[in-house]
Amino acid sequence: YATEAPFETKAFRLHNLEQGPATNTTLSRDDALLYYRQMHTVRRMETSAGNLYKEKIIRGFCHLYSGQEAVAVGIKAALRPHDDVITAYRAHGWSHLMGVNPLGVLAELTGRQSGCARGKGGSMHMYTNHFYGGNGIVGAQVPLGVGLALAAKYKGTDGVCVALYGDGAANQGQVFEVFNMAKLWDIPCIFVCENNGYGMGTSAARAAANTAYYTRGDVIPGIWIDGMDVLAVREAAKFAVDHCTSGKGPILLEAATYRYSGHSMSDPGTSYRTREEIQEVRQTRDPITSFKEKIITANLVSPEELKAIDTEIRSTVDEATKKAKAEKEIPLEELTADIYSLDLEKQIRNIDPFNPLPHKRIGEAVNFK
Amino acid sequence: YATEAPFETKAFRLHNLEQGPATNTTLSRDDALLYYRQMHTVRRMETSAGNLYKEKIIRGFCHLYSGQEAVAVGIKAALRPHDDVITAYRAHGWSHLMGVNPLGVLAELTGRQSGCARGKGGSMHMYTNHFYGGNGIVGAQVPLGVGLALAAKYKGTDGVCVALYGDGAANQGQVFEVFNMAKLWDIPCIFVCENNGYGMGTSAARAAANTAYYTRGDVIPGIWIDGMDVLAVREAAKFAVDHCTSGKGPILLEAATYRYSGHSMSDPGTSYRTREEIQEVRQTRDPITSFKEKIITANLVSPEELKAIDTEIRSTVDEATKKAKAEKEIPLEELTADIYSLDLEKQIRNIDPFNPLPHKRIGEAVNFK
Amino acid sequence: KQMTVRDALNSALDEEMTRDERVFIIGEEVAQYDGAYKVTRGLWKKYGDKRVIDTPITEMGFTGIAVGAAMAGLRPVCEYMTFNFAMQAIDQIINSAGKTFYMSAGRVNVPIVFRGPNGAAAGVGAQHSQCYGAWYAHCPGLKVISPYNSEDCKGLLKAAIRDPDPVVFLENEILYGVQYPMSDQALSNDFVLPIGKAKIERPGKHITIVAHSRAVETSLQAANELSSKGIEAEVINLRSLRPLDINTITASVAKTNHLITVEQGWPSAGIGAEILARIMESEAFFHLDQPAIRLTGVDTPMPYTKSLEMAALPVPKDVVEMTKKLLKVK
Amino acid sequence: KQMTVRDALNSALDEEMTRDERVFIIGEEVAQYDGAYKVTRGLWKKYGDKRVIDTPITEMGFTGIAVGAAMAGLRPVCEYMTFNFAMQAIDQIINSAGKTFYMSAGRVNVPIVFRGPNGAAAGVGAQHSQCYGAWYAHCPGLKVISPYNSEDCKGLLKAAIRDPDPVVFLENEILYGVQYPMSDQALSNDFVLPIGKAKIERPGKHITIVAHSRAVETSLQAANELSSKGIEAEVINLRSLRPLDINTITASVAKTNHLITVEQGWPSAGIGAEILARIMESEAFFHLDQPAIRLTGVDTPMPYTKSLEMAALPVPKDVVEMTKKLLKVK
Ligand SMILES: Cc1ncc(C[n+]2csc(CCOP(=O)(O)OP(=O)(O)O)c2C)c(N)n1
Ligand SMILES: Cc1ncc(C[n+]2csc(CCOP(=O)(O)OP(=O)(O)O)c2C)c(N)n1
Ligand SMILES: [Mg+2]
Ligand SMILES: [Mg+2]
Repeated sequence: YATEAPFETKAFRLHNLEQGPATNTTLSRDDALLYYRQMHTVRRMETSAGNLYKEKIIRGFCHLYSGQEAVAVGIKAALRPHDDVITAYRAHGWSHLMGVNPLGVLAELTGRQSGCARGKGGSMHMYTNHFYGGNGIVGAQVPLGVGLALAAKYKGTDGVCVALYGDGAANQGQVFEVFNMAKLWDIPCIFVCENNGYGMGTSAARAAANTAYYTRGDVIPGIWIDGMDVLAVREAAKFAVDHCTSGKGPILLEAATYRYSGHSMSDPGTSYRTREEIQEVRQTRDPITSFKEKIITANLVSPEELKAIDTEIRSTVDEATKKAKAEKEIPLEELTADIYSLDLEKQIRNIDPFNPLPHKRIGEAVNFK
Repeated sequence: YATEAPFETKAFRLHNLEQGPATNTTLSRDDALLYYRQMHTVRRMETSAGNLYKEKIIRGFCHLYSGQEAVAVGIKAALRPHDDVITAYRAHGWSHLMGVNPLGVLAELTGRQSGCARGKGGSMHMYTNHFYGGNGIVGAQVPLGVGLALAAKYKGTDGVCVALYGDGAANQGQVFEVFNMAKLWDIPCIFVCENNGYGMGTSAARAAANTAYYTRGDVIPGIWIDGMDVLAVREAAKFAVDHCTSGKGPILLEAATYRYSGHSMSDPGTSYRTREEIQEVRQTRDPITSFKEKIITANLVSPEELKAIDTEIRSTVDEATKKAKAEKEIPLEELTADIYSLDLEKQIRNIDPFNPLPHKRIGEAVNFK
Repeated sequence: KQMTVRDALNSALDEEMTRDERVFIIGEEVAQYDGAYKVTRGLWKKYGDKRVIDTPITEMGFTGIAVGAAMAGLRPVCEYMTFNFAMQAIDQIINSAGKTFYMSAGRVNVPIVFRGPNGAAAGVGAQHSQCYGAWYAHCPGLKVISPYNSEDCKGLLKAAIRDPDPVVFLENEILYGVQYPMSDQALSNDFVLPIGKAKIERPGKHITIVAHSRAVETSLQAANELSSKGIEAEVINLRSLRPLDINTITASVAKTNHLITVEQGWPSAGIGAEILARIMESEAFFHLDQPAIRLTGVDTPMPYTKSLEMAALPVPKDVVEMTKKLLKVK
Repeated sequence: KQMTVRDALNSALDEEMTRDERVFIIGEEVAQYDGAYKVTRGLWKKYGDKRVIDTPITEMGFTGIAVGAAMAGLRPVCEYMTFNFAMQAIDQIINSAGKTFYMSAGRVNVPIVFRGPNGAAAGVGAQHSQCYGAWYAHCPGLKVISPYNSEDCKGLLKAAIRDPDPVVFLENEILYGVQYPMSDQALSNDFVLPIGKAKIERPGKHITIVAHSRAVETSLQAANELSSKGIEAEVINLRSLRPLDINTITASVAKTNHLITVEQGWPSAGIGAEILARIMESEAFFHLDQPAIRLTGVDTPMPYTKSLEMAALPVPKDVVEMTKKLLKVK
């Protein structure tokens, strides 16, 4: 095996930047294996989630990340342990990358007690250290992300926050409001627009007068990235972290990507786009397949090795899935647990006034240390 | 007298436009007199309003337009009778220009029955045909304005809507949301950012990362205007009306202007800017003084004539002021009038449950014809 | 004839759009996608881009646009994918739509309908399960409707569209797919129900149960069960939350001398609270043999966990037991 | 010692900022302008740009930023120029601040205070006069404070800042300039009042009058007048709307057997409604000699017209007369 190999990424498009990330990069064998493993795990988990939904074990919403793995994995590769991440409801992959094991993700999806939010949050609301969800309200996570970044600056760490949002969310007013404040105050926030072409059933072009999302931060520098190439994403993310930590304020990355599944599991996802379109992306631009080919060709890894990883991941995820299906839900008394960190009433009103429920504290805060 | 005269305006700055309004224009004697009269009336009314506030006859807020008259008068000069206007709380001048006589404005300010909203609306809430207020919530009028313009298009009139907002309001997310929709759907809306340098006590530069407001519509064409020159404003507004009516969608005008008074009457307006700054604008760029000089120099009018107009306006406004002070408020029974256009309860709950008040219908709708 | 709530809403929209050129629909995915919950199915095909408008995900912006269009005399029906998202736009709903008629002393009408699913669905978590009935009912200037079945939905949505004032129309996602009988009258183009009037869904003499939206279903189920035990509950479907038809409630209480309210929303300053307060302030109070009682959602955000979610909302058993308690039967 | 409400709030902020580096203030005009109503006077000079942050007029954006900073462990105090403008941000207050702790099963705390003037001021018209007490009190996950005088403001704002949960702190503009006595204790750095506990402002035995914010003043004035007629009213200052200290109310009612609630907000699904409902559902009900009665703002948007505005809100006379009616005295 080679211990490392050079790669060339697609050209970046720049906005308000003299110079962008380098298009040539080096990938180590370790990183190749890591990214492959991460992307594959996310894909596998989502496949499993999709099945659980069809089996009606996952309820409500279930937004799969399949097709977009390179974005999360590429960004994660550029982050330091003290950097924060926040995203929207398409959060399963990120939750895992930030530290939740497959059981923690899948059991959250099935609403069981090993879920990272004990099954109380559900598909859109997962959390772990330095990962603040998971948000069901389109756009809401972006101001929150700027707040996380502000806190990093306030505390004097050199941490950044990555705030991810979709092409649909990119039209939300609150996003523009915080673009402005982040720039005005030089907040170390990396805005990442994951442009997967659609906000639910609405194509980018039907929702936005300007679909060059990397330019929509106005005076904020922006970079367009081939979001199907984990290395391009990594390079841009590294560049963005440097940008922020050198005190230049926020930066905006647009990652061109694609979602294979419908918007949520209840959306067949084929009324507003053709099956051919999906097929075409899968065949020509799939982030995992293309990465796999690249690293094999570069002799960083062998097909056998990857197959072994595949098998291992499959068994881990299958195991987790089984557990996430079989496990119990938290006990009923947790209905009134953790409404407040410091409950002042002791008793929470029940459906009728005569049988109040005791308030319990259970979770351990990740943000009070 | 000359019947008309040529004038040169300051250069416009253009955004996303090949060609802007012409910088040379012709002003007729009639229009000269009209604009002078309008600007002067607005100024006079505001002076009177300021005094009424100091006498504690006007309560609550009172946002004076003095210094910004050329913006409203210049735009109004370009509008057709079927065009709509909506603005924020700095609405006294616009209310008058759109058809409310000085008594209607001043009595609204004093909360008396001849007020254009019978004294129920107050300083920020005046309405008349094709004029939709008056809004106390920063930014809210901008989406409403796009809705008014959408309605014009829907009904197939060639009407436009002028939606005015301040430099402070320009940072509101909802403004960006409707920029996008207006452009996407080619809505005939003329966005006008009245940049008077401050949103309350915050200078433009402390509130906005990009203070070139005419560029902030992104793909929407924009024009920067010297907002102290009524003719520049008129030319740009005419250009904007043409732009909209020719089906090119929205356009954004930034009028650089200045407010002489504090933000509202309770703000001395001197803690965040110097008295010298105010003095300097008054002396060198006052929209009325500069216009007066121009039209006298061009021999369109004589000083005597203008003095006669001044006297006439003063007496009209003084008269109106006197009436607005002396008049009665509407009777108490109108507390529960016009809550609904079609009241379904007949009785409105009073402070206690035992003495309900009858609901009355009094106002005649301006928008149901 | 049976009809789903979804189809009832759809036909109300369709009929009113045919009847009045000024009526148009605006919201996310309402046109080409046929509505996130398919309430607007077929309308874009039938009426085209002008009258069924897909928006970007910009609730504050498109609500303001809709309100502005109403001020200009159009009759927008502004759809929210759920009312949770209308929180982003609630300033425009309250301050621009709800107060303008009053502030203008009756000069600027705002004839608009804000509609979409409200309250808890199933398994959608805390941010997607809130009931906004009490919030909107709090605010004068608005009319607020919370319909239950297909007839309600058709007759009241048509009434809302024709009404010259801003109307908040709170649907329920779970009921969209449920079929209810439609009378011949209800199938006609002219079927309009009066806003502000409650309906006695089931007459009874022992206790009055007042509910709105899906809680009416809960109450009716409970009433059936009670009936088998010889207790005849009178179930009142509020239909409107503002105005609140207190007369129908007091008349019923005068007869039954017992009152329970049932709602899925949170208790504190909720609809049940308002009803109990009005009863206490009225003559009806003296007809009560027992204090009236609220059954509400538990005072907590909604958990995703299935068993907890089920425990968070009133079920027929809660109504049955409270009734027995009040009537002192075993 | 006398102190204005404004100064009490200011000293609470000042002391807590000194005590805890994580506390910072964010909002419009809070820094260089010293606050639109001067509540933050001097703090920017003292603590600088880092800890007193002027924002653009972007309520939704800066609220989200503040909530995010709280999630990261800071202690933001997020000021709204008035709570009317917080409607633009209410999604962030409810969905991001109020629900995250629960959704994360207790893993992500949101220690934040949302504060600013709430309810009617004087002559500011319909859009600037709304009371949001009932709305926020409706929502679990939040704590809601509606203080009355200087001691309340100091002790409760300090408690709110120290509290690990999101707290909505509803001030009253008219009271900012009013002086109230401050005890020695209240002047100290350690003075913290318990959230969720009401205060008996004036003991009495004939009737219980429950109020919050400026309505406490109205009630106290009424109580004085009643006293001259031999009627001793017990006036309860709620202080907190969530949790609501029902025990203090019921204990009082057990003694006085009569209850009136007084609030400036709208009646429908308001705070008074919640209190009446809770009373009806509790033992206290059986202590009532007469049904309890709400006094509220009139059910209409607020007019600018001075005489109408005055008629839209409860005054002492309303309280006096209702008391006399309930107690059946002339
Ligand atoms: C404020 C708000 N409006 C509407 C919705 C419903 N909704 C959920 S996801 C979504 C589409 C978002 O699209 P995009 O931002 O492109 O993200 P993607 O789903 O493609 O990842 C919509 C409309 C919501 N959750 N919140
Ligand atoms: C949503 C909202 N936030 C805050 C306010 C308080 N406020 C009223 S006017 C104003 C300043 C607006 O400045 P700008 O838009 O520049 O208009 P100008 O007053 O200069 O005409 C502020 C902060 C408000 N009315 N609405
Ligand atoms: Mg998308
Ligand atoms: Mg300004």
